[in-house]
Amino acid sequence: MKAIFRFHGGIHPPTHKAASTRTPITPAALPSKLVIPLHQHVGIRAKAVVQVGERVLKGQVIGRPEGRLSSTVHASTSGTVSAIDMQLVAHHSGLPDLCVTLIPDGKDEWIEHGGVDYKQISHTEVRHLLRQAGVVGLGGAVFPSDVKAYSNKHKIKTMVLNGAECEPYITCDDMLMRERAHDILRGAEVLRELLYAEEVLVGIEDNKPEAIAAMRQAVIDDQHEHMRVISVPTVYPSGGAKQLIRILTGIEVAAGVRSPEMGVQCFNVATAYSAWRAIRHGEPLLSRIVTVTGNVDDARNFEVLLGTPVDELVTQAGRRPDTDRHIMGGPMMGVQLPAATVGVAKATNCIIASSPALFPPPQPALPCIRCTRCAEVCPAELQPQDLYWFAKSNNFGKAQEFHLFDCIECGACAYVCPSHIPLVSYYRYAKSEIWEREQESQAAELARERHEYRQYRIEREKQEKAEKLAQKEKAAAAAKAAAAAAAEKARLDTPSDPDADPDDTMQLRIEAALARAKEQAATTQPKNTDTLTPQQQAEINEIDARRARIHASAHHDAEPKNE
Amino acid sequence: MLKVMLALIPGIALYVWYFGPAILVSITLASITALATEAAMLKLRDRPLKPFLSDNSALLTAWLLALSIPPLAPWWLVVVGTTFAISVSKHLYGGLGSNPFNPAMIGYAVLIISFPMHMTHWLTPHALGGVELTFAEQLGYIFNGALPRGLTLDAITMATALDTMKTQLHLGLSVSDIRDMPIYGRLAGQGSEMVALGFALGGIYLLLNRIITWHLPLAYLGALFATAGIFHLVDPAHYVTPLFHWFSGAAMIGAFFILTDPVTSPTTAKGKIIFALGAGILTYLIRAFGGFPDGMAFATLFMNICVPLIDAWTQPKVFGKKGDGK
Amino acid sequence: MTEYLLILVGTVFVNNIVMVKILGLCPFMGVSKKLEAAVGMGAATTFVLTLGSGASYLIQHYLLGPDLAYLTTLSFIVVIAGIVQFTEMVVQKTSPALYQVLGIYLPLITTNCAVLGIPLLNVQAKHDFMESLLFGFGGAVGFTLVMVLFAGIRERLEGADVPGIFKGSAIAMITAGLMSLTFMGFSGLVK
Amino acid sequence: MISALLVMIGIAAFLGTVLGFSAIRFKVQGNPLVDKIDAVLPQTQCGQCGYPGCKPYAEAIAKGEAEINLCPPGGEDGIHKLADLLGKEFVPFGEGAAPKGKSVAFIDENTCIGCTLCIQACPVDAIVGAAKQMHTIIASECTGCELCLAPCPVDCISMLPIAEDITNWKWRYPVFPIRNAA
Repeated sequence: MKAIFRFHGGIHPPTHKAASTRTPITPAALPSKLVIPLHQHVGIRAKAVVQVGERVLKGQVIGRPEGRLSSTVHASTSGTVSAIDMQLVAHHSGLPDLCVTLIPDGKDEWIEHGGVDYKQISHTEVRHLLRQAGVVGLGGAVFPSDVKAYSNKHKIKTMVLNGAECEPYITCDDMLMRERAHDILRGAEVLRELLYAEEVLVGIEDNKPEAIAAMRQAVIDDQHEHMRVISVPTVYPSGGAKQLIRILTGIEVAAGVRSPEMGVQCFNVATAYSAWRAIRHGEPLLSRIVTVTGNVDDARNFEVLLGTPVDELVTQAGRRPDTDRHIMGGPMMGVQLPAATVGVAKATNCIIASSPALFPPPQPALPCIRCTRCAEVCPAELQPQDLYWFAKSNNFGKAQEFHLFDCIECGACAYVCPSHIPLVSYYRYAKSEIWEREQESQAAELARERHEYRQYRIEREKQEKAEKLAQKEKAAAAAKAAAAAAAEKARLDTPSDPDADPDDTMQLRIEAALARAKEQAATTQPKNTDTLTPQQQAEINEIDARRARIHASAHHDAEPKNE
Repeated sequence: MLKVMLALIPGIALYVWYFGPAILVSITLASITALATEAAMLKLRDRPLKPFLSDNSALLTAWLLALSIPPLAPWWLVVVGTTFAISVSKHLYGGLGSNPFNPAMIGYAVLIISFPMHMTHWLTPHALGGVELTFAEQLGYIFNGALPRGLTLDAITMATALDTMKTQLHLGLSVSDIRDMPIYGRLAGQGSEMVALGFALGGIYLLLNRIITWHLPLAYLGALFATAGIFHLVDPAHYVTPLFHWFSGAAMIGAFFILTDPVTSPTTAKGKIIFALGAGILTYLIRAFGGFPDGMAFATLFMNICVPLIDAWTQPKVFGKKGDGK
Repeated sequence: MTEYLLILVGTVFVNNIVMVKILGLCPFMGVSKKLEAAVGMGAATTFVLTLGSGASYLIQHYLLGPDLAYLTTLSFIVVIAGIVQFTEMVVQKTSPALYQVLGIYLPLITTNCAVLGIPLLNVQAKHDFMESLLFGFGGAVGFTLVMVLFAGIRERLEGADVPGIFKGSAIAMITAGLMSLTFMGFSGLVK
Repeated sequence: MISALLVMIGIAAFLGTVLGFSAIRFKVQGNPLVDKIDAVLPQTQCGQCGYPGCKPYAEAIAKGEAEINLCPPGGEDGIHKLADLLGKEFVPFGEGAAPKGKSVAFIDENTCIGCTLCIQACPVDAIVGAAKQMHTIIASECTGCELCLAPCPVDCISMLPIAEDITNWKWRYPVFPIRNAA
């Protein structure tokens, strides 16, 4: 038996998981339209590669990754692109983001695709396949898997497969493990080989005995000798990657440190599953399992095409009429959706239909009396009461001193707070303020550099000019001296014209040159004006007229200011 | 807070049993004053009344303050102390949760410094069989300052066990001589030792209910015991036993009810222990060598001052930053 | 030995220069907004006070004597001003940040009544050299102690929901008052 | 009388020597504080403080010549930081110096005549263009200082406030429902 470690704190909220595990995973009906966000992953937003009005096939790339940390977005079914514009997405801000809207044609016609045997191709090619298939972490962080499945210079000993699923209500990973354990583990094996990891530890909370049994059976069936399925105690937030790593390996990965540096990497079970589908069957990530629960008659897990509007999905589970809003994710860390039209994205593991009865509005917050219940449950071992105190009073420096950025925003503190203080909101506020400040100071640093360089450049130019001038003067003086000498000589030789001063001649020459240049400027025409339509000619005339007008006023205005 | 007040009840009951019902008068008086002051301050600060009046924090302050001043104290003493505690040391700092000092102890400190005479006349326990006032006569004294039948105040009151010990030691008596005086019981002062026991019982109830943690009471009583023990071992004739210190004065109520105020005590486990150790040692030093009979209040206040620094310097290591990575 | 210890404890806690003698309030209120500044001010004052106590003892006993006793205050002021100047230069050289944080208060140590008060109290109490030095050092440590404690509280109070008109200096004064109240509890511990 | 004078002169002479010596021994070159102040300033180089750039303003503050509330782009936050750094009290902005929202300059390319005046005015070289060529602004490097507005002879530069989108959105201060609505 493997030793299990504990992390500090944690809470035991009611799980509400039974409702949605009674029925097997059902494919959701084809929706009337799909709203597919182009930014469904951590990193840079994918670039749209289709046009409005274009017909696309199922599995066709509609968003191409931009840069190293990005991922591919595909059409979830065949149909016509009806819009590429800003649509509401599942984000705390409630602000819109660029989405591709697709009207399905009902044919569900696949683009040509096929799987490969990963053992026959190089690791780089496997990673490329994952990137092309748009596989990202499906536990919620949506970090591109191809980037994660690369051990780089770190030696990875353990790969953790996260099936803990600790948030209340959510059962999508549970159902996936019960029904598709074999594919999950095959995917995990691929990821393990990519990482050269020695072992795979599958952590599943002990409130999912069926899933544990199914996974253990799959390990035996497929003879995965490096894998072990470990039942971990049910405590929120054991499904947090760092918490699960702690439970399974005893290693604590600090904030700001990435787990590969400590020899561990963590993947979600659903990620492993979709990795397998992508490699073995050539199916890009087009759909995912979503738990639809809460204020519905028939809570269950659906296999949902990405982009399916939440509204149409929840209706299929028998949404009750008093539903007033939807939460994406769990009740602890989920996002309240700005509208029910939002499309299901890769991060959407659960949709909770909410009603005032199910989630009553929060009680008014009372003052913090520093009872430290929050510190007792904090899995990051922080002092939430102090963080709150400093965040509340905008004392961000102190908040950072008290390790604000080690907070994982799990919400355990707010859950236990007897004064009902929305603690996490304060931490998020403080964090985003600090980030903004950091960006500002970086921008200021850049501006300072540029400004200093400019000063330096101006100084240098001035100096160069002065040097040149000095040289010229020297030369002129020498010339003058020479001329004077020559003149003297000439005067001595022949009587001369006293008006022929060399300086005056120079001045005259300059004036002549200027006049010539002016004439030239007035007569030269741009070369691309030979073949113009009358309309263009008219425009040009108009612009020229405006320029002339502006020029006049410009010279009038600018002259006194000009140096 | 309600549970904390519940936990005070055994102590109060024993108080009434040994010293008569006068204490109930000052508790009621303090409670009314506290609620009125709280309401007035909330109104002035434009805050809603209901959530704050119903959190019982003002009542708790009132009870603790009433229990630490003599029951026969004139009514205005109670009112002044409570008003000061609630208005200055609590609401000027922003109300519940923001006050750096324990309001009840501030009230006590203000009273003992401003009105030292009134603060030393404690009731004689029934068991000593002195002259006893009826409840009506007590009321008359509290509100009118009138004593019946030409009695003097000294005839019906006495100094506390701690105070007597200190004065007599100064007069050159040894501890054992003093302990033979009738006001002393088995452990400490006659009657008051039982009251302290009552508070300890309440404290244990709080511990069992996880309202308070063991750190503060244990470290405080431990430090008091240890300091008193060392002095007692060195010179038993001049330094009284540690148990005497435990069961006299405000040690018990302080350990379980005053130090444990979460707002004015540190939040980290290590910090709590440092805080309580400091308070324990200071309490003893003030009791044994200082100018005031009991040091609990001043020790608490002094440690209150240190809380922000203790908190800042005892931050526990956070997840993943414990050095060895395990 | 015990006597020296008592002097130290006495000056740090019982007769705390700020809380009980109510001297040196200007830097106490002015430089206690931030912990680092308070520590720096405390350190600078400790340096000045200890040096000042020693120097003033020497001057009092070997230079002035009973004949020139009327020059005591005058000469102490001159000496302290000199020492402060010296400290200022040292601090500016060694820690420019602290120098800036202390700002106007560094030269103001000159007029810190605690700094003049302690040498004068030394004369009054007829302390010998060692006692004078300890008295000065203890007084300065007491000063530093309350500065640091007070700065800690003030940093925390920044987050408190203090009523508008009491924000800032007002609540700081009240806090100082309550701290002073607390220090009265130590009275009688050491004569 | 004489002895009193002698004593005082003696003390003064001794102290004078010590101070004179330490003035040489502990001589401080330059002022490292300027860099610290400069680091707090937003580096817009806008000159709204009345000094020709952030560094000169930092020098003025370090010398004690300038108040700390003269930098509108730094916002109240900037004043707080300066106050903290210098151990001074917070001073609110003077009249008419309140900070505006953040913005970037934008050149209307139809009207631009290519006079290069704005290029010369830009303190951070965030405008590209050549004489008689249309100019444009590198938005990522524009500090929003508005120094290019005045020199433009055709008023083709406007300041566009930076709109909030999903990438620069930030969490708001949580509403604390404890206060009575005034």
